[in-house]
Amino acid sequence: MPLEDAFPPVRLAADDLACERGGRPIFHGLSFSLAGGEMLAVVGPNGAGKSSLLRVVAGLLSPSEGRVDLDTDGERETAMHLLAYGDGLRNVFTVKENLRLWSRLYGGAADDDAMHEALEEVGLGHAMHLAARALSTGQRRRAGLARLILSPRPIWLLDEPTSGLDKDGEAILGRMMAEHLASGGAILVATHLQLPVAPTHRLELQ
Amino acid sequence: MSHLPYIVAAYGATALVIGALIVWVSADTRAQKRRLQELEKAGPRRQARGTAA
Amino acid sequence: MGVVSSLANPTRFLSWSSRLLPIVSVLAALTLAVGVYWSLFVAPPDYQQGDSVRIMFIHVPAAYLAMFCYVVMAAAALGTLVWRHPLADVSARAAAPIGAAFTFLALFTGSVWGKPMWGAWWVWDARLTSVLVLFIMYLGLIALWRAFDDPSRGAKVAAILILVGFINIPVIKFSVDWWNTLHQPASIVRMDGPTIDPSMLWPLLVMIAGYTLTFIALHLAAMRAEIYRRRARTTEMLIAARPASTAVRPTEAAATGAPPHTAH
Amino acid sequence: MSAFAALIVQTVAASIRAGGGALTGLLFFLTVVSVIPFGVGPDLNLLARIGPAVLWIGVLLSMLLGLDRLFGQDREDGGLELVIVSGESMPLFVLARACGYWLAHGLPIVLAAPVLGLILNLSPLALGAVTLTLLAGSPALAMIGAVGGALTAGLARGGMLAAILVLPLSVPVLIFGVAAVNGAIADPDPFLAPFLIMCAFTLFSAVLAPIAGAAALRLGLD
Repeated sequence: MPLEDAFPPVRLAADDLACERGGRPIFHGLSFSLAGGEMLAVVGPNGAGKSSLLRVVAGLLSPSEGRVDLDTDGERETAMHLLAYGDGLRNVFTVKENLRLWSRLYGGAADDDAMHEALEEVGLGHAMHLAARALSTGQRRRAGLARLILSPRPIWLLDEPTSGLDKDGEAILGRMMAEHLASGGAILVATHLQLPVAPTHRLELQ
Repeated sequence: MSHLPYIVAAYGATALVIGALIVWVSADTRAQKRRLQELEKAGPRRQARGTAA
Repeated sequence: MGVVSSLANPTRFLSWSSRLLPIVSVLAALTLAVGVYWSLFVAPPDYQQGDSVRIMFIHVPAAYLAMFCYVVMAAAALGTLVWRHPLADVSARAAAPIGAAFTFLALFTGSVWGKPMWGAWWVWDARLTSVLVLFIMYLGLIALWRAFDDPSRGAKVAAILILVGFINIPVIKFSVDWWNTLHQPASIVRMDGPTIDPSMLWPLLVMIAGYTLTFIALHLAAMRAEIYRRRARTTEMLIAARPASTAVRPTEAAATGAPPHTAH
Repeated sequence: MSAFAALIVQTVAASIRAGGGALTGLLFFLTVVSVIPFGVGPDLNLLARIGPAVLWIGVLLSMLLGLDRLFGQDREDGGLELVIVSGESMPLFVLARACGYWLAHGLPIVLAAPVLGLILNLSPLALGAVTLTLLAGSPALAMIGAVGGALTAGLARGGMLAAILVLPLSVPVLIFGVAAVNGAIADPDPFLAPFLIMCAFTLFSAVLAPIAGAAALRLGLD
């Protein structure tokens, strides 16, 4: 695993966030702050609003109250990665074609060697030329992890990253998360399962 | 009064459509109000600060 | 913006609109009564069209309302997108069916009025054709609103379609007018003729006032219905769903979850 | 290759590959145009007169077919969210999708139009005029279609709804497109004026569509 150069200092903070969907309040009065090298785990039962929180932080959902602050050296817009249920793999394309498009969009390496290496690291080296349709759910999640490797970004937003991964996949995820934290990246993860890496902070949603 | 049938048709249709609008709006208001009362009876736990629009 | 935002509260809107609605309705009914009597029995017949010109008194106000209503919806669309006014989508959604109904009336009365003159129920006159396109746009909007189950999501997307449509209306009008001159059959009699002499202008203005008051009354009533519909929907969701999540004090370290909130 | 170009290539590739719909659009165009004479009758003079309009309306309808897949796929597989998080400008994303849609769903049909014009007994001059106006006008249909696709992304049967929303907005392009062709054929009528106005619409929609489409996609997610 090439030693990634460390990320510039980064800080992600939320101030008195509240979120409402279709008139139904999801969560409110929620604040946190997260610096480089730290991981915040958002835990809680289903429907507690964990995913909504991640989508608000990712800018996909506008909060009804409060705001999300992100100060980083680079541009605000290209600071985050989102790994969620929708893995963005188009079945009609091969794994390589899918990854190449995401690398172009996320400003990562798009040459064959880099892609092969990233896929090797998540145990999908053999699947590079397979059509995405042929992949199992677990393999699709691993392809998502490869996307994160190919375009290094300081902040990872992970929504139930362990779901669909087998033991081996979880180990890969754990290694990647530890590596990301070590190089100064921050992680906001929503999960109700055990995480391969212990979080620095925990935030519980009822 | 020349062209009487045309005038009657035009004014009649206008009265019909505006009348239909009035009936539809008032019926709709009553129906939603009734539904709101039924729901409120069933679930008193509505939030104190009034619901969002 | 103080006044507008203070009116923004749905509860306050319901209270002042319940007082205003009867007044506007009575005013509208009176104005229409006067206007219709004036149009049918007092105004002089046209030397060319005879009494069929009286249809103009209900055709022109309907066509004007069709356009006026779309302008109201465009303002509401800005309210939804720019000022995030809570009642903006309620107003736009309530106005659309009324606008569609008056656009239909404009088309119907226009073709009935045209029959004696042109001998055909429908003639591709420039104005009638533009109103027809406007009618399709109204129906498209209503279909788009109904396609969303959650009203708050449909609101913003519909607002965009309203504004895109609004920008295109002059373009469509210009194209249809130009298209109409291209295929100009010689015998078309212009709809509104030369300048209207006062004996016809006054009843027309009264009718336009009556139609506008009718629109305001219908629009207020439809907005009230929409607010009740949304309240019923929100109450239904609240009963079905669990109470709102609150962020409790985290178990360890520095994340400052807000202190436990009761559902305020 | 920039992200913009990559998105265009992706859109074209997705439309051309199996189940992509580009071929279906072309076959629909062939079918619609060849059905018309069965209704209107084999009178060659009549066909020659209404030929340009038939081809133009055929193109307009055929380009509406693939609209629900334009952004619907992105909504379903989470691709749209990834594009937003990537920081790529959304209007550029919509513009790329619209260009890809035109290349896959518009261009093949426009190139097939003159061939079909033969069975409608169009003169070579008319064939040339139709092709030229379609080349200049069909991008506008793709742009307006992209707005329709963005407005109805994620909706059940969004494609049909998109067609209803798009048709009124494409009336001007249709009017000036067919008028330009008739202008080229019949001498008294002008050709350049309507043609240039249609090109103006294409440019106008190429600016309006990405902005409106991006807003529709982002707010539709909210």
